[in-house]
Amino acid sequence: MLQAIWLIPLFPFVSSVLLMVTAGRMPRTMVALLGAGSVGLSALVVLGAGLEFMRAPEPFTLTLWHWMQVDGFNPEFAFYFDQLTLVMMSVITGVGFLIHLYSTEFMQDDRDYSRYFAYMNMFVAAMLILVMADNLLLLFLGWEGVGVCSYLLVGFWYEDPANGAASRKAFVVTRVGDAAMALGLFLLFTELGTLTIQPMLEAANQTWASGDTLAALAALLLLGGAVGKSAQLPLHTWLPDAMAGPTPVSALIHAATMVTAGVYLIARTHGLFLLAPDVLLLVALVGLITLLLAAFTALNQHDIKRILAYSTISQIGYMFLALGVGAWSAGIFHLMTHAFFKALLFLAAGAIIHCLHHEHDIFKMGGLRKKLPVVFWSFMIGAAALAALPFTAGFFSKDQILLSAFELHAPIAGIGPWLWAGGLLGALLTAIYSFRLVFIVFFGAAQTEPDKQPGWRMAGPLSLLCVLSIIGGWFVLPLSSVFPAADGHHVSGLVEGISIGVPLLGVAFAWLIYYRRSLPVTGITESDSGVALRGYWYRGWDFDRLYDSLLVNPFVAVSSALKSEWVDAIYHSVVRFCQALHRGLSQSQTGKMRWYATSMVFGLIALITLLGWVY
Amino acid sequence: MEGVVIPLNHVLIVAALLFITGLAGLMFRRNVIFILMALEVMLNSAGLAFVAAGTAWAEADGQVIFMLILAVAAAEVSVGLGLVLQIQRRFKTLDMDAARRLQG
Amino acid sequence: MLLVNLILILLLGGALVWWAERFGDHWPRQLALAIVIGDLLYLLRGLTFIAPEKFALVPEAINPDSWLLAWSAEWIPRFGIEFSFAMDGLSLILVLLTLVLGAIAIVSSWDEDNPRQGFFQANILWTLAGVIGVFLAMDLFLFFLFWEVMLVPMYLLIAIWGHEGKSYASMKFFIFTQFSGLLMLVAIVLLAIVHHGTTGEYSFSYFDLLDTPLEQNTAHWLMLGFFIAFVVKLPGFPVHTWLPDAHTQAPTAGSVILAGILLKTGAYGLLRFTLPLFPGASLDFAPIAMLLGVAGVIYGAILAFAQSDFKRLVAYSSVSHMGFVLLGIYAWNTLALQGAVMQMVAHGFSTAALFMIAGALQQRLHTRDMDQMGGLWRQMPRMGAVALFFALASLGMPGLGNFTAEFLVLVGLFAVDPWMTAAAALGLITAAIYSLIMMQKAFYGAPDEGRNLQDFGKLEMTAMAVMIIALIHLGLFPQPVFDLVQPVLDSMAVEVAPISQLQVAP
Amino acid sequence: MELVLFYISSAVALFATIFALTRTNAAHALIYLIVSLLAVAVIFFLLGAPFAAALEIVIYAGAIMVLFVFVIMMLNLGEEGEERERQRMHPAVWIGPSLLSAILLIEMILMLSQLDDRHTGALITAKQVGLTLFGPYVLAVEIASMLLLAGLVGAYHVGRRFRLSEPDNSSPSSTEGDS
Repeated sequence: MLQAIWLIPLFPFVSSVLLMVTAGRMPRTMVALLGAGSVGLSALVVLGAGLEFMRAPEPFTLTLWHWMQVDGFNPEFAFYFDQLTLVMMSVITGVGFLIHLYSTEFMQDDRDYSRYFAYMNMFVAAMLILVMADNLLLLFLGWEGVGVCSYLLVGFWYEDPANGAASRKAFVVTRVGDAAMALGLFLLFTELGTLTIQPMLEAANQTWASGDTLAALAALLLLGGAVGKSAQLPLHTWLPDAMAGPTPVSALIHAATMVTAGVYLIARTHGLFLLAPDVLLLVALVGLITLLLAAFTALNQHDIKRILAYSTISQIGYMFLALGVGAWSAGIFHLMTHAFFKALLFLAAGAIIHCLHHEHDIFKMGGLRKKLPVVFWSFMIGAAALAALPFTAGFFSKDQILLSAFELHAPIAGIGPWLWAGGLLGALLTAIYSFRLVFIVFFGAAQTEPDKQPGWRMAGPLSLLCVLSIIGGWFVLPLSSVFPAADGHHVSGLVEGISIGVPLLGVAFAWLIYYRRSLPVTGITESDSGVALRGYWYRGWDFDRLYDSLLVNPFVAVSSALKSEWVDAIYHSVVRFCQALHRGLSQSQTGKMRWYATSMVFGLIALITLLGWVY
Repeated sequence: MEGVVIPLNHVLIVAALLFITGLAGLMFRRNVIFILMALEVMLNSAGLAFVAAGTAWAEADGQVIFMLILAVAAAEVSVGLGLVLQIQRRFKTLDMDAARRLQG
Repeated sequence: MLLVNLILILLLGGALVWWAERFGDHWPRQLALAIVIGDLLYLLRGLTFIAPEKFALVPEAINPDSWLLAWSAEWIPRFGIEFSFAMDGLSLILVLLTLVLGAIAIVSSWDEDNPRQGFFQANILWTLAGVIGVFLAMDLFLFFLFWEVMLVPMYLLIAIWGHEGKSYASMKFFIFTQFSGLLMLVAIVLLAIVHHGTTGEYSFSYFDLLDTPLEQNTAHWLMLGFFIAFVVKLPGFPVHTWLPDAHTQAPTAGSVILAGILLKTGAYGLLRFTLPLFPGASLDFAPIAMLLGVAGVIYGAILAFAQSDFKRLVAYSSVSHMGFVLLGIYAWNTLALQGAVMQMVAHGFSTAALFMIAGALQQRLHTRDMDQMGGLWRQMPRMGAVALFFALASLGMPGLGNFTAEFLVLVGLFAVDPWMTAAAALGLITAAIYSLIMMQKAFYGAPDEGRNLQDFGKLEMTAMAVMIIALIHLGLFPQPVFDLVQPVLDSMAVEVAPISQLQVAP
Repeated sequence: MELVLFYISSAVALFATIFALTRTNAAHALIYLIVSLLAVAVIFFLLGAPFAAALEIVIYAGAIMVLFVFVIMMLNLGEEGEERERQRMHPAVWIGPSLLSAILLIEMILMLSQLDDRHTGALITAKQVGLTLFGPYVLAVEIASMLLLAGLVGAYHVGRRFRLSEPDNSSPSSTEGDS
């Protein structure tokens, strides 16, 4: 079974190609079968391979063919399989299959049914290649592949130009990170002579001492790629807009899998980041700041999907924080639990949107607790896990992260508690905004009547994800051999207690503010500065405006200024000079014989004068 | 005719004067007939220079060239006068400036 | 003899096609397609007779047997001018590209009703003949001859069958290439004279001229003569301005050939002549050339974004992509050079396809203005999907040929100049911007329901499929191309430093 | 004696020429031109070239000028033509060319003044001329004859009335030449 892991990305890839080639001529049931079935098959192969692998957990490489071989640059088309890969593949194919299944119902009425599944399958294939890649070039192939699929799926409903703009933004912003990452690859190859990840990390260990400038630069460039893909500061602005795509897309790509690719990249190359402690701290800080900024923003959104998008940014911030403080396993653990509960939340949100005539505004929902019970309970569980209420999946992973952060002492002594405190504030906000959502959408007076109920293909995945969101925390990830061992936590019970208590406090706040409406907050929120601040947060701290005026507008201005081809002006001036000369000379051609004679005399005089001069 | 001493320079200066006169006429007359006359004068002055030089060196070549010039002049005049007639016919004038199709 | 026949078939075929015009419009194009494909098959058949180990042989100047194929005959012995042709891996790849794209170009104009079909197709065939001559000629005089030969039919293609601004565009194209070609002619003649001065014999043979000892100053000037000619054709910034006009105004087949093949002659010339003939001078010049390359990459991309004319956008994207070729050539190491060759091939396919799409759009909509398009995906999903594929190829999607090329160029360049690489990497971002805006403007958005448009037909899809498969192959299995080109790079008189020996600037 | 005669005839030639070229009446001008040619013939004689002098009178003053006379007669220039010529003769027209010519003259004289002193006067007889002409110059004679033939044909051709180019002016029958 292990030798057959190449089948895993192949199934969705072949299915995707088939769907593309048939171009919508296939019957819908067939499309659904192919689209969801191929991912299901992959999931089965992952299951089989995983079971076999866990019996004798020895990482191995499967080389398919030599990709290129030029002067020492010989990346292979090869897959690397270890525990980390296994975890990632399980998440991708498992959650991916559930979301595909859900999509077969969600997208039922769409006219481009088969195009949707073609893109989705292609995405799964690319994502699998990303996590299975044995070298960074192949990883980059998957990396760009998922980027393209994300672009295609965000802009899936292409007839609305706004969707096109959102998808372009998503692609271009991540592309900025990708360019940095590409530079990182160049640097790594030039310095270390290989891009195959494991030998490269070994070479890095031997070549560079801890804190080496080049190592830091390489790590920084990779981080650039990671923040782009994972929507962290400063390249996070694309994710909220990316919600323009169909909701299952948001669940799969923009919550569960693709956006966590950055986390995976850093975890995969952690050996490099360990050589650059400063960059590692930067990772933690980026994560912390992002999670706080995004949480504040999420608190003020109206669009249910945007709230979830900001919450995703925020949760990935936690993962970065985990990576930054060296809690690698915790980061991946959170990645997995987040994939469960965020996919659940998105799918539940999708179900609401599906049943509510594509309504996105939470203030036009309300009272859905009774109307859509399955969705309500799914959402409830998802929100609980997101808020990290005790014994949900999110609780365990987030708790590990916060405790690891608390214990961080290097490279700046005493920084750990600050990181912990920041994370805790984030947790509080997370609890508030997630239950704000729950209370506004599902409680209170009904605003819009649902016109249908989710069918089994939607309810089934929801229920399964509910289960995973609850029990996911009890999974023990077999990552100890991949990452450097972390010591057990030695924090006091007080710290532990606060970590547990804060989310509950947040839920309580949310209950008081949004359900009972008994907390007198309107005085603050409706004051002038309150309104201004909320507007500011609502616009995502005005990052879009900043980038517009800093990058987008200058680029457009430069390009339209250059459009007239100033370079051509040089050539045109040569042309004009020749034309002027031509006009002057042709005007001398008066056609008057006498003038010709006279000019001959002029010439004669000149000639004789010249001769006289010379002799 | 030994002993006749006309300095060559003087003859050549006369030739130059005639030539210049013809040239000036060529430049300022607009009537085709006068232009042709000016041309004749210029050719003639060239012939004068040749003949003078020939006698100064006691060679017959000068006069031979003069004869050739005569031939050229004759041919030129016959064609030129034909053109004069054509110009008169086409433009109803002998003004050379009227015939300016060569204009660029 | 195969090499000569290759050219003769096209030249005579052109005449035949012209003559066939009298039997009706469909005759010339079928005949032309048959001739090009026949030429291709003839070449492939000829290749089977070459011993396989020869493909790995390093071609040496003195030994014609070390080349894949070589042929020569006297022409003007007084000046040492010969009909001398030879083929190595590099020429082979480019000739194959020429013939494949030539066939595609003929297909691309299949449904256009151009007046004077026969002469039209004849010009295409003649251009191809000239280009193949350029790729095969090993005598500098002969090379120059073909350099000019390919120019004239191309000029006619633009000037007769072009669009609204054809006379301006064709004249501009002609003057730019002609003028720069004259500089090259001067350089060639001077080089021969210098060679005569040292050896006492006139020769225009590439192999003889290779080891002409040159004073540094002379070498610089002569190198510039060649460089300008080639960089105009490439086209490099800032002598690229003929290209947007020529591409935009040319008929579809003309654009396909121009972008797909003709531009490659510039890069080929740099690789074949400028570097080996003047290694020292070229090395001195490399920083400037690389700067021009980076400028081309970024400038082309920015201007591509600004365009609203579909063809113009693609044309500027060519400027951007060929900047990578210039960078790769002057970065001067195996990786970058391999990348440059790969870029030549990959860009040939991707841009040719985009021009074909542009032509198809123009034929259906009678406009190239993207502001008047939009929503075409709904009406022409096949064309949209194909356009999407090539837009992605053009923005450097990994797994496709263009990415392989750009990545290698940049890896090679990074070892030489990291800052330049960083600047060129901006091209990756800007490429995404213009490619996606092109898709958005033309194919996405709300469809205009009133339009009734014909999607790509079988023939066009076949041509597209050829290019799609080629690009995927180049992206995933590029090794055959590398293997073919590697001996050529080994043979070049330039010291191609392996990457490991290069010092990285801190 | 001959010297004085030379200067007198030179002066006559010069002034006759100037008059010839400044007349308004073509016929008068022609007479002056003939005078000028005769004076030049005298100079030839004085230089010792009697054969040239004879040719000058016979061919130039005789034949060529007769051509002019014929043409002037054919053109039938009237009074208004003369009036027009007079109007064209104002200083603005001739000062420029005259100045230019003067400059050229000065340059020529300057150049002539650098020649070494040499005198004319060797007598060249018609026999000598004939021997030279049909000796070394026989090819030139042939060419000259070709030229004359070409002139003949050319004059005939040019002098014809063209029917096509001037349809309103010429009757279909009158296509024969005038000269």
